[in-house]
Parts: sequence; structure tokens; C-alpha cells
Amino acid sequence: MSEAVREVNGNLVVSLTGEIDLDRAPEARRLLLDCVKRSKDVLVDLSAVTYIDSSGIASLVEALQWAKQRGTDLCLVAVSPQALRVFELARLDKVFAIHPDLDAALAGEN
Amino acid sequence: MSEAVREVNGNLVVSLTGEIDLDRAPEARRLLLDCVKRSKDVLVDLSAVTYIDSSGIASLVEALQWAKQRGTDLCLVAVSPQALRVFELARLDKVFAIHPDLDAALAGEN
Amino acid sequence: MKIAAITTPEAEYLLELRFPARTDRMAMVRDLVRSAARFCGFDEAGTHDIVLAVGEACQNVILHAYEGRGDGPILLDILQNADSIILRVTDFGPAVAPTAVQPRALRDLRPGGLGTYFIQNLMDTTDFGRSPSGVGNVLQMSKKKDPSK
Amino acid sequence: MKIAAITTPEAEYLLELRFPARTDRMAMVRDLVRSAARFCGFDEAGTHDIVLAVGEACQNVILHAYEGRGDGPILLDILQNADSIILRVTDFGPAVAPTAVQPRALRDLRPGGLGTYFIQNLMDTTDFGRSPSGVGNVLQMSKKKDPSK
Ligand SMILES: Nc1ncnc2c1ncn2[C@@H]1O[C@H](COP(=O)(O)OP(=O)(O)O)[C@@H](O)[C@H]1O
Ligand SMILES: Nc1ncnc2c1ncn2[C@@H]1O[C@H](COP(=O)(O)OP(=O)(O)O)[C@@H](O)[C@H]1O
Repeated sequence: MSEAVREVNGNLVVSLTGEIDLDRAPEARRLLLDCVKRSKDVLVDLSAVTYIDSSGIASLVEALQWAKQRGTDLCLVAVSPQALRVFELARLDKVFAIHPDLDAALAGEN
Repeated sequence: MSEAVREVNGNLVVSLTGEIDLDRAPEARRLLLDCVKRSKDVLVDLSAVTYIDSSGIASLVEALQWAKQRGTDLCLVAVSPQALRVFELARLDKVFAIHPDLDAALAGEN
Repeated sequence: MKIAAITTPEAEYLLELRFPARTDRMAMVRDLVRSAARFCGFDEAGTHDIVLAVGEACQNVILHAYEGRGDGPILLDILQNADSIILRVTDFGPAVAPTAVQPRALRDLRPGGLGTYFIQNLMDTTDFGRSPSGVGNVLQMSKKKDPSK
Repeated sequence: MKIAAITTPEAEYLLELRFPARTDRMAMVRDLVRSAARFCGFDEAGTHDIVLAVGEACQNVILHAYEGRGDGPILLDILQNADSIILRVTDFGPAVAPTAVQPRALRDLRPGGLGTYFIQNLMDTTDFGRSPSGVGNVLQMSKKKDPSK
């Protein structure tokens, strides 16, 4: 998944893909925390996430907490309908900043 | 499936769709035989067939036999790769006339 | 979670799946559940919710009933009646008091504790108890085919 | 079809599915097999062929073992080892002589008789026999993960 991270205007854009379940959440968690450790703002692209469950959500919550502790931002971009449903269920759609696309997210950062 | 039949240049074009298995083959068979009974040439569009098994193939073979008995044509059009694989397996790809698309089939009719 | 004597509902058996409690099996299990929910006439949103609920239930078995030992079996029964789809997840781990299976209070920034909460919010009924045979814990869930009813 | 004592191969159990011998269940069964074949690393062409072989095997059970009675159970075991996927279709109908399960001669314009022929041509091994427990007929099929081997 390392090719899933690219730098745009000094931010890190991470793309998660496919089904983020208990099997794949550890890999997503590692990827997200590695990005947060680089002390840049992190934009997580969820457009290609076809399924996410509580374990995937937990990885994102943990990454958000780490980012807050470091004083950096972590926000969600282009959240697929399936993923948005789960964030809403968990009432986390107000906890994470969610942007419709990358341009909106980058504008929001300034 | 009755909206699946339309008339083009005096031929009947029948479109089969989805998975033609033991469950749905009787419905496909009825549709095909009804077309053959109308004593026109029949073009069977298989572009939207995602799965076909021996029971689906059997319906097409039966329709072809009926057509031959009446002296009309029955040919296959735009056969999906999944369906083509099964016709090849059954060595029926040389028994049925198979046309890449409707235009080719209509040209071939003349 | 509601304490219940789990009984076999009067319903038509669609399928019964048995698989080891391993995380790498879950994508296949979800594909089957997705297919069954569509068979029962659920739309994409309803199908997603059923798949998620079953995924969370199996996750709980993997994490809690078998504590990550990947060799314990999970049984998934899928049934329907005129109104609902019914899904039953059975594990063969030690008996669990149904009162121990509780969603934690939803706090904003805490990972975990979401599974049971999701299940209860996604499905119309959820019951946790011992299986009728006395072996294993059963989580039985159902969802109405037409949510407007 | 080759006469064989059906033994459990040394392989890892992926999933075990049980369902009534009804034609309307087959689309769900195929979705599971498709998912399992992909899990074992098969490409789209290999996956299609495995799904078709299992579909034909179940069709034979529905038509011949249970003669259209939709209440008999079908058991589908899916296993893998390093080389192959292994699929086992068990019915609980009357004992069938393996020699009775034969593809008919392929004649061009005759419907039927294709199922067994397909199975033998789609899979690398096919064995028909009584189940090890003595109850039921088993069709065991395997397909190599890399057909170039
Ligand atoms: N199948 C099960 N077997 C044993 N305990 C369970 C089972 N399912 C749930 N539990 C208990 O219910 C609690 C709440 O589960 P859940 O809401 O999914 O959160 P989490 O899995 O993150 O702890 C678990 O911590 C566990 O103690
Ligand atoms: N599971 C089964 N139980 C009993 N008989 C079977 C079974 N599978 C196959 N057979 C026998 O093998 C024959 C060949 O099967 P097949 O090639 O699929 O053609 P068809 O199903 O069109 O007859 C069948 O006609 C039947 O007599």
C-alpha cells in the first residue's frame, strides 16, 4: 500500500482501497500512523473503500487522535457512500472533517 | 423478459441477460421458442449474459433445432466472453453462427 | 443485549455456512451474505447494513469467543420468512452471559466498542443466548424486508 | 467417471456450505464459489471455470440425486492446498454407481448430457464415489492454481 501515499502541496494524501475489515485494518492503521508521524497534514482518500467496519473506523480514530496530539490535521476526502454510512452510524461524521474532493480539502486547509 | 424482443429489418432480436442457469433456463427457452414460432429469423444477443451453463446451452440448442425444422435462421450476436467460453467447451461455437455485433449479423443475413 | 432463549424461528432455510474463525475468511463470508440479502429483495443500502452487521458479529466471535485462535468454527445460518431475513451466528466458545455483550457508551474519540452498537442499530431485532442444543453462543438478528412497514 | 474411494485430502478447509437442492439457491452458491476461487488466487477465466463446474455438479444433484425434490440437502466443501483448490459436492440421495455418471457422447445438436463433460474438462481431477462416512455420494474436483504447471 506504500504507493498509496503521495505529497500534494505539503500535505500527505493517503488512499485506502477495497474492504477495510479486521483482516486489513492493521495494514491501514500502520499506513495511517506512519503518515501522521511525518508531522504533515494528512488527507485520507476513501473514494475507493467499498466496505469499512468498526475495526477500520478504529484505525482512523486512532490516527486522528495521534494527529491531534501532534497538532496536525487529519481529514477525510471523497468518502464513498458505504464508508459514509458507517461514519454516520458511529456518529463520527461530525468528528472528522470530511471534504467532497481533494481540491475542497486543499482549499479548506489554507 | 418480453421487452427483450424487438424487430429489426424483419428479424427478431432477442436479448438474454444475467445468469442463465437451471433456474432461469425455462424462461429463456420459452422466450426463444416463442420467437422461433413466429417464423422469422432470430438473432440472440448474448452480450449481457454473465453466466450460462449446460441448461442454458440446451435451451439455445433446442431453439436452433426448431428453427432448422422451420427453415429459418437462429444465430448468436455479441456473445459475452463467459458465454463464448461455454459454447467453445461444448464445441457448439461452430454449430451456431456467431456474429460480433448486430450490424454484422444483419449484413450476414442478406 | 436482550437476554433471550434462542429458538429456531418459523422460516425458510436459505443456506448454512461453517468456517474457521479467521479474519481472512470474512471477505468470502460477506460475499455470501450480500448475495443472500439481495436474494431476499433488499436494496443496496439494506444489503450493506446486513453485511456489516454479520461482519461485526463474526468479528466479535473471532476477537472475544475464540480470542484470536483461528481454528474455532463459526456457523452462519441464513433464513427468511415473508417479512424478514434472519441471520444466526453461532460460536462454540465458552458460555457468555448475554449481559456481558453490551455496546460501550459511544464516546467520540475512542476506538473499539462499536461492533455491538452497530449490530443493534443496523438490525430490527438482535438476541444473544445459548444455542437450543446447549452448545455454543448464538447471536440471532433479523431485519425487515420493507423498512417502511 | 473415475471410480475412487473419496478421501479427505490433506488441505486447509476454507468453508463448508449446506443448502437445499433448489435451483433458486444456485446464484448465491456460485457467488460464494467465485469469491473462494479468487481467494485462492485464480484469475477471472479460472474462476469462471470453477464456478461453472460447481454449478453443473449441483445441477446434477438437483436433477438426478433428488430428482427435483427441493428439500434434499447439498453439502459443498471448499478446501485448498499449496497447489490446488478442492471442491466437494455431497448429496444424500440413494447410492449411485460411479460408472453411471458418464458424459454422453458429444453430439452437435442434442440438448443435455453436457454437465459431466464440462466438469471433466474444466477441472484437473474429478472423482465420484461414496462419502467416507458412507452416507451420500461425493463428487470431488480439484483445479491447479497455476494451469501452466
Ligand atoms: N461472541 C462473543 N463472545 C464473547 N464476548 C462477546 C462476544 N461478542 C461480544 N462480546 C463482548 O461484548 C463486548 C462489546 O463488543 P463490541 O461492541 O463489538 O466492542 P469490541 O469488540 O470493540 O470490544 C466485547 O468487548 C466482549 O466483551
Ligand atoms: N449426483 C448424481 N446422482 C445421480 N446420478 C447422477 C449424478 N450426476 C450425474 N448423474 C448421472 O450422470 C448422467 C450424466 O450427467 P450429465 O452429463 O450432467 O448430463 P444430464 O444431466 O444432461 O443428463 C446423468 O444423466 C445421470 O444419470
